[in-house]
Amino acid sequence: MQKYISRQNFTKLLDQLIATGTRVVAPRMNAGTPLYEPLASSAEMVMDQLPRRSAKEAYFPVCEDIMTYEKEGQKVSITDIDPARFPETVLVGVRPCDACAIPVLDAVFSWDYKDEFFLERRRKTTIVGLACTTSDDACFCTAVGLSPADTKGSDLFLTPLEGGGYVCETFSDKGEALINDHTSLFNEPNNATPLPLAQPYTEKFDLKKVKVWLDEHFEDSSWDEIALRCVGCGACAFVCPACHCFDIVDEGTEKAGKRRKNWDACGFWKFTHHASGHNPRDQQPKRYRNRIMHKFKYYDDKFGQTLCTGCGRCIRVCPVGIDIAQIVEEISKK
Amino acid sequence: MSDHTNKNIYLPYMATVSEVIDETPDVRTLKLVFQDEQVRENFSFRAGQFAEYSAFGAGESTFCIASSPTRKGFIECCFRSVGRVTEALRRLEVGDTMGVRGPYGNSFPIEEFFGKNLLFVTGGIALPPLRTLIWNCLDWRDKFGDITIVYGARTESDLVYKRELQEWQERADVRLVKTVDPGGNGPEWDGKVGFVPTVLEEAAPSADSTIALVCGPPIMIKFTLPVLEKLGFTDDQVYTTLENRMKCGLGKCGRCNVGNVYVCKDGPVFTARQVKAMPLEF
Amino acid sequence: MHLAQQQHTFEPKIFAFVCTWCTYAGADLAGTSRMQYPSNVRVLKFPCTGRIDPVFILKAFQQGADGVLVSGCHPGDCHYIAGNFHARRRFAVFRKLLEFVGVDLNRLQFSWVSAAEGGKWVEVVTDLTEKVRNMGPMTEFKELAMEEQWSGAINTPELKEAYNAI
Amino acid sequence: MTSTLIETSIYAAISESIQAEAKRILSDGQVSTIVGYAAARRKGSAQPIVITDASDAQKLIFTPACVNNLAVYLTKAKKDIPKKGKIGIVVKGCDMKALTGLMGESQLKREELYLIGVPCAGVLASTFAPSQELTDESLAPKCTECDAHLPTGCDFVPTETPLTPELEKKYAVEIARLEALTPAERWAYWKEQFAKCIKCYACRQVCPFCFCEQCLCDRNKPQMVETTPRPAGNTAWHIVRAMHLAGRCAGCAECERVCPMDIPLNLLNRKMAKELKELYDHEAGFEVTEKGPLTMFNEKDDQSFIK
Repeated sequence: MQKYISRQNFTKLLDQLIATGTRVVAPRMNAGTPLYEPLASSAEMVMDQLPRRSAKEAYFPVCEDIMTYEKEGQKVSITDIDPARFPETVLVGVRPCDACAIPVLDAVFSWDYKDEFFLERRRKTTIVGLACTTSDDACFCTAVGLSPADTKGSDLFLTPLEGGGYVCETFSDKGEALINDHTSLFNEPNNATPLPLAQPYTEKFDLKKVKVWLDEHFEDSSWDEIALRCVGCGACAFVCPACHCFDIVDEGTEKAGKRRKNWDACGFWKFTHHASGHNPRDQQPKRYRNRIMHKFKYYDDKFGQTLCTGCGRCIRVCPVGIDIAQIVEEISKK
Repeated sequence: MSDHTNKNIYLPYMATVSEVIDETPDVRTLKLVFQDEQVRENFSFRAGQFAEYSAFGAGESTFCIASSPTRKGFIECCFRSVGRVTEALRRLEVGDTMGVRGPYGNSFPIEEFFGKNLLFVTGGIALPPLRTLIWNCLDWRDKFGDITIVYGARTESDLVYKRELQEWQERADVRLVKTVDPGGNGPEWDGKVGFVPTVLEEAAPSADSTIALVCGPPIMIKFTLPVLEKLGFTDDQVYTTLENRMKCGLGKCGRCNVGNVYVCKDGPVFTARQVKAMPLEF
Repeated sequence: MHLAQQQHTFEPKIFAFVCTWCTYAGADLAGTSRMQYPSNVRVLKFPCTGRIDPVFILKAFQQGADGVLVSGCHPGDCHYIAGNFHARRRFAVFRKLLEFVGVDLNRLQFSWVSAAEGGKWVEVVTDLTEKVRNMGPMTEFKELAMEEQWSGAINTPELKEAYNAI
Repeated sequence: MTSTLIETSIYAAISESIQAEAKRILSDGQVSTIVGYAAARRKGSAQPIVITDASDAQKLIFTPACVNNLAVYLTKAKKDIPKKGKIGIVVKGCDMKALTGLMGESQLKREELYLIGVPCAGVLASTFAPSQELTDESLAPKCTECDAHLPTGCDFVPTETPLTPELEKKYAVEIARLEALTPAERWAYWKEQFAKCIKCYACRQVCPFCFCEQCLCDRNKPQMVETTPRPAGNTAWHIVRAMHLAGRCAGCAECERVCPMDIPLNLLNRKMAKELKELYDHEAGFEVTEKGPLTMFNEKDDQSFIK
């Protein structure tokens, strides 16, 4: 189903959603940084910048409680978190590089054991994608097989038009439900010309060849040149739309407290550090190798998809300028 | 694999500590009985699987389920207190509550071992992951050929399950080769003296229709595999279990991978062929 | 804390980090001389003020302290010669940091109390307790402990109710 | 307000003399490795590089995008860098201060270093793309307060001298603004900033002075600072970080540059530096001092705040 919505109706749609208590998450400025956050009103929305953190936060939170415990005497009582309490959410203004990562994560979070924390939030979130019209030289979505107008992962996809309106296309019943609930705001598609899409990276990486190279070059001296400068922080993994590693930690006293699931990153020294002192990945190049391997080989071996959507955030935030596009491009040329 | 009825896959079953056994000054075995009637009935696992044990307030830790699947109504875990969680577990007394999440991972393909001889090679605190299989096989003793156990530790006091070692020694249908590292033997030590790989070479069990089960610190595995090769064991006849650092046990948290192998899902039990195919990252 | 307790005067939680050679002995002297002082203070004994790490003061506030007292030997009396000199510099700098982040410094009191000054210990504790009682509970850290990231939040009516009850 | 351009034409000449010097000291074996800056893929961007043979010397550049403090690669936190013989390092004035501090804390020995100083007119702020030209707006805030445009005590410094216009000191202005607020307003300001933190620890991993074997915040026996990136844990982490750097931080502002959430972390460190100047007349990074301000004391230290 194709519809058209004007800019004013779009803000009205958001305000109506907020009024009904639905949590509308969209890019907004938070103390000077563009982030996906719940809106108090549609005026807060910032559409021209790529948010600093990815949209994965809406269904794979930075930190969340997975259980609380309380000890009386020798007995401990634990209370579960009821997934029914996850709020209904409409995720708006999601660029294709964020939206395409969502179905990729579905695979790991429903591999054999169903992680309801992720999947229930997924069911309760309607994703309104937005075609991308601004890119810089860190973006490389086209190089990993996506495009600024890729609708994968979006329930409803908006393409901005000249003069402010959007063409909306639905790709799931959640998208259709969103339109049906607010039909008065949507009109029939007119023939306004869409805004020109962004042109990020020109040539496409041969990901098959990269995977083959990675298969054979686990022990390769080039890992040192690639990652010797890496200082082992978690910035690239935390801003990445596809990274999904986490830590489970108890916080509280022996009497009472919470068990939390927090973001974690394979770049950290203590990620694979054993209590005995042994660390299978003791040097930084080994840890960074795992990041590239997981994204371009392991996830493909296990789930047949690439764990990278070319959003370029890790290139922009890397403290020491490590450029994943440069690395993968060089590998695809070897 | 017991299916997880409750939605929250991170929720542990509650268990009460029914017995505390000090194996060595810093290694302890806890016997756990599930509090929930229903869980106690149909908690089933296979030898080689592991679980995540919770000490509430400290976190979770990964060890194998050390008791045999043939013994119903309880499970046992054996751990050395080295970190925050294991020290919190050590403070638990009989009657205290503890969380158990699992069973996770694959298991020893015990059906394939029927009719074969079994050779257990292990050292120090790596006996528990094999002990579950040893007792499982001893409970179905007639299904197997002869069983040899080669077990060593640094010193006499570092040997775990001392009572059971005694029992196995007295049994006619089990050949136990006990050893301690050179200099670790006390005055009335009746076992061998020497490192496990060298003692294994002396014992020289025959390799035909024999399965070798190896578990121990990486250094021991590095020296044991060549000895087994020399004795004629092919890579498919040797099984081992990797104790990598794990957190969720469900293949989600990305912590335990060795190459593209998730030790918590594709393991922890591997054949020597699989281990040799893995990159050196464990 | 139930609503009922709000009616009575607010009972502040005071944490006191004291050095065992002087101030703790001073507190003992106050006890043996039957001096009365408010029981709001929880005394933690350290070998020296030099051992009192600023992160302990931070942790105390996070765990619900409304006022923190750090007390030790007078300069020159330190059993370890220079412990209190180092501590003096460290606390002077830490005070500035807490002030810059927005913590009200009236809730953080430093003092030298020797083993003979039972009276001074009582006076310092009483002053701090009354001062903090008038200032009311330290809401900054309590509110901070309640805050969660938006993405992890769940619709819980109890969360709102618990928040108002502090 | 039109932005005035910062003169960076001398950077090209500086790059050449760095390349020449690097080629010379590498080929005659004075140093075994050189840590410097090299161009990266994105237009105008630069990244740290470690070179060991003279033929790579022409890779070394100096541009407004050479923002890293390379001293972090010499500390023991970065064990992977080969440390045999003398090591060459390209240093700006602000990086030089960090090296001086590290020598004072006996982490580095001056005779094991070959310092290639750089006359620096300023580098880009992190919120600007590397391809943008250097103006007084795109200038890194630390450069508006720079007092080390020409690093001293180096083995080699190119002859160019940078033109450094008088600029409004951004940190001093911001700290004064915050100090003028009431405690409640300051708490609200920092609470909002710290709530953005995601505990990626980039600020710790790039800091030359964060070389502890295991950071206090990585320990869990006892757990002094919670690892969860929620406002309470973040506030504790940043207070501990600022306190542990008091009197040592020399203002290279790497923590603020690398923060993916743009939290103005250097304000905390500049405030501590200002307090230490007022209290104990200490300025970090000027000369190699055996004991930092918080590792020594003076009988007549101020104790007006102690009853």
